[in-house]
Amino acid sequence: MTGPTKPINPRGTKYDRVEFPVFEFPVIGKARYNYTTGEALGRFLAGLKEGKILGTYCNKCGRVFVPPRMYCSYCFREVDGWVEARDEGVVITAVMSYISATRARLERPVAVGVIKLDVPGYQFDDHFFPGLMHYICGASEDDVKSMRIFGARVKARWKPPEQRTGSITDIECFEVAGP
Amino acid sequence: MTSRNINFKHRVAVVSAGMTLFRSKMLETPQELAWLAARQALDEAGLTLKDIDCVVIGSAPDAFDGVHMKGEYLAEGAGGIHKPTIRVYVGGATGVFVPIAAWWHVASGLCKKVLVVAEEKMSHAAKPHPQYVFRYIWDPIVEKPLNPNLIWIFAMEMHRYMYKCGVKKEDIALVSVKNKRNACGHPSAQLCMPNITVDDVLKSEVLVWPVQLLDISPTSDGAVALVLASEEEARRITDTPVWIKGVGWTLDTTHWTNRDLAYPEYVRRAAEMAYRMAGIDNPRKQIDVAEPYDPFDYKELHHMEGLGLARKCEAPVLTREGVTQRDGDLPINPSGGLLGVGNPIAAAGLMKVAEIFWQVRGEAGARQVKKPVYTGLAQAWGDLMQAGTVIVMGI
Amino acid sequence: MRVGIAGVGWFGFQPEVVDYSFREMMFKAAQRAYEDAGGLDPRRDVDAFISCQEDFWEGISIADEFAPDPVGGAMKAVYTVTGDGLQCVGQAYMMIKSGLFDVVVVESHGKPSDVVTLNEVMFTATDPVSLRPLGLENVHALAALEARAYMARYGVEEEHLEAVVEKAHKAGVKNPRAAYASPGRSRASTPTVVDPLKEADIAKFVDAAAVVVLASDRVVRDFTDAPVWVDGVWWSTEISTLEYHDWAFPHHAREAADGAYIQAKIADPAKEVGFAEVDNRYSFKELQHIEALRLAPRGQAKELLADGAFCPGGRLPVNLSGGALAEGVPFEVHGLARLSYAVAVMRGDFKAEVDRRDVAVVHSWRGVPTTTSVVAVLRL
Amino acid sequence: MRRVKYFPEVMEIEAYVYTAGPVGTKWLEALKSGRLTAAYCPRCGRLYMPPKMYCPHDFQEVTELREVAPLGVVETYTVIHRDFYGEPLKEPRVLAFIKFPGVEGGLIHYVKTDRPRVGMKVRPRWRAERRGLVTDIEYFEEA
Repeated sequence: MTGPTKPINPRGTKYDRVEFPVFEFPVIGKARYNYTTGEALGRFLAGLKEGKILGTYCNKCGRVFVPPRMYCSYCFREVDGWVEARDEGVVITAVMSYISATRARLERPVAVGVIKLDVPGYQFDDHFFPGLMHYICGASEDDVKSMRIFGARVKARWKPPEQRTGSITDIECFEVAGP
Repeated sequence: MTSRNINFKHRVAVVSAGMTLFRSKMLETPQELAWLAARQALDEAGLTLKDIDCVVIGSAPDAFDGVHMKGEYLAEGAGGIHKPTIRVYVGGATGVFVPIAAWWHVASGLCKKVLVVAEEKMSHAAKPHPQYVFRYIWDPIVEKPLNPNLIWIFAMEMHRYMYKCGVKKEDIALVSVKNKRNACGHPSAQLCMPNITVDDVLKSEVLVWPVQLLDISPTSDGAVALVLASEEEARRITDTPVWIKGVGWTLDTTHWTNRDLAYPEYVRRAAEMAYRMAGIDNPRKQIDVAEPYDPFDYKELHHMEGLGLARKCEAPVLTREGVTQRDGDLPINPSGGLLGVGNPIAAAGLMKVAEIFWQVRGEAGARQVKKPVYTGLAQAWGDLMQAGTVIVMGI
Repeated sequence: MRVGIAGVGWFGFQPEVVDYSFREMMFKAAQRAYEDAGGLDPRRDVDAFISCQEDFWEGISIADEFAPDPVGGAMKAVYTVTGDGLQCVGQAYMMIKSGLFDVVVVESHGKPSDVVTLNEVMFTATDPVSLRPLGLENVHALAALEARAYMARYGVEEEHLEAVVEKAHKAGVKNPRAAYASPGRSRASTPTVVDPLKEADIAKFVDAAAVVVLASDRVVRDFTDAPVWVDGVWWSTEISTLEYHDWAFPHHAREAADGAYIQAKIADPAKEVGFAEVDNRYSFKELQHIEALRLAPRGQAKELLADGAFCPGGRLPVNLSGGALAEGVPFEVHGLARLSYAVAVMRGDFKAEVDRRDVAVVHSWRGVPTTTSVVAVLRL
Repeated sequence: MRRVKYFPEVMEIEAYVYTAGPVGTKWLEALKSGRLTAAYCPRCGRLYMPPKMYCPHDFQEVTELREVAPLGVVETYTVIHRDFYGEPLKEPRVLAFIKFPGVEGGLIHYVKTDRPRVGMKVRPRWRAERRGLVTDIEYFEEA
């Protein structure tokens, strides 16, 4: 093996603090959107306001979609209708977060995970299932670190109806059911 | 998939590569970072901009550089002046996808010499912190209101993988140690840590259990560029062209909360597409060196299994046995990977393609793997646990 | 090997599509395109899918995540190009010509009605050092700078812009998709916005989705017995820094057109082309793009248009659809809007007053502040 | 069936901090000291503005800035009467593309005049306290 290590003399000027003219461009108020929720998520959010978790189903492949959509991604056809999932299920995976969205440290860590929801009359394997990401409460740091949380049964803790706004946050968290 | 191992009218080769330093904050504008890399790739191939027919650009979220229609803004720095210039985009997997798109620019016979440039400048998103931009990659209606941090989704995948395969954090930390040490051989490396140990990783700040600070690659600014050429042009430019033997990519359904994260099925499908085109049926034996995507250490193991370089849950064992070291039987991420060299998203994937280019030509110097290299593979990953891009290159 | 269009589907083209999210609009457009392609099944018959969109239009970072499902591409080869829909057609053309793909689906969608701060979003595309600090209240001002430069250099007057606007709305009335076609309203009666451009000179925005199925000549007849051939598609970016570019003439459109004509072996476009669909999101742009595409000598599009050469029934009808002025600008779907209308005219789906429907040229421009155009040549 | 039709959201961070690169930073520093400069390409000898560390014509590296006389010519202009959403501006503003003799490219900037015309000679009106930005020139006025 001869010759110098490539890349030869990679360039670029590193800096640590801004001690030269830059242009600071405030963004607040400059990228605002008003998403059209459409049929699927429109009814999903309305259902949350009424304390219900709605999904859609496809008869051809038997899949149930939570969060719902108007098309089956696997058969490429319209879904056949709406179904109400129970507001409880099983933890597929969970983690313990010690930082916020801006990376600042949280005073108390918060558990977050993916919950596979029960749907009366349907069975799902771990390969495809109706599921939501959400906060998990009633689980200790050790429950998560020891992986005991995997497979635990959880049930949604809803905000009082008058505080619900038609958003995923109308559910406060999924609470680990008692032993 | 109807892709098949047919011989194509136009064989395509990589003939040169160039890249900038990878650092957390760089003074050069995104256009200038692209220019630094493109200029080096052209000089290495002994070409000027007039020799280039088409330009393919790769760059990930516009919200990092803070420029809408970033492809149009980068075009000039990437040499895309009075030329067909296009930007392709599959999230983090963009870096390996750019040469795939450039492949059909040449293989279609429409462009003889193509400049491939991937760039990312995350430091523009300074306030509050570049990582804050990842807040906007989630489903805006069902996930974003939960105020998520990006690391949540990686931690959930890592924990699920540890749960299904019984992998210990010590095994995963070995990857970070290997790559952050390997990076000391890379002139552009941002995080060369020659003496890092597993203990350091396990004692680093816990961000979102099981992910700790030293499990992750840094945010970076940087750019990488390649020149691709048709067979006829390639032989005129260099006597050791590196042929693109196989390309493949796959995107799974957007809804990651409906599927098992323990095994990256989309990486397997992408690899199968590339292997079928390259005529590879036993990757473990036929691939001499590989650069799977490692924004997090567990991801290297996860992707090795998706690529068929290890059986399910076997990657940690190979790592423990040193098989994946530079002098091992199957060197993995000899470049130092994203964990060590740095992670300017789109440019990080193209850095891996450039690494395979240099490894096959024996030009990796301090990073050159011990065993002879005839065929190498680079893979990138992206989106919501959903995009796999694979390129197979060789003599 | 030739590349044919096997099916086209679109959805929306309304100022605000209220009842469908962008994903549902994509699904509708895909359903229609696959039906048009003889009931093609995306889960079985398609090798790759391409989506044309931009993050800041969607309000989602890494918006390509949402591309696969609505078009039937889950767990398949799907990718995104951040560019005009016609650039996606260009990619599909290359992919099929490479021999690795036989059937490629191109999709694009845009929902401007979801964007609350559209001026600020468009303004974020400008150079952060030389232009962004100015804080323009109206990005159309950048187009107005081009308008005056063009009008000053080639002696174009306001009356010529009136003729373009009038032609667009008159033609648009016959286009079922043209939500903004309003022939009664005269340009002069609208207020000046960014001199010399009045309100009527600036196209409004529209929500839309469009899907096009392309296939190699080996398999296209499995899906349609009336393929429209894409014999040339080329695109060009002139420069990134607006201050360096020619304010008076779109060289990017000329370069894209020349590339496509060479591929399609068209020596004299003004004679060989039957009709054209070009970008007219600003009225003066239609004249510029007619000249850039060599359908009229430089500076003379205004006279030929006044003589009716480019009107429906004329020698070379341009924008039988009314173009963006009548249909609206659907973000990156614009190129596919022009292409889908041209295909409909060539196949006789839309009755149009045009003598020769066998050869059409389709052009798109990505709008301010870009200098990128795409041109495709279609043949029966 | 009831539906929540819209879901307001943003894609915003607090602020971007754009650097101008090695040559651009010198350009901004010159603006801060009230001087107009252009980049000089050693290979093709062109002067061009705004400056970058590469020449747009021959893709060569550029490091040197040269002072430019603060006297420009309006090549094209527009009078902005209404904002993007159709609201009339309190007072129309003239935006122009200003070229400088011997320099390729130029500046897009505001011009304070009630008789804008192509070919009009203009000079910069510098702000009292400057921060190293294009807007250190408050506007151009007739020379």
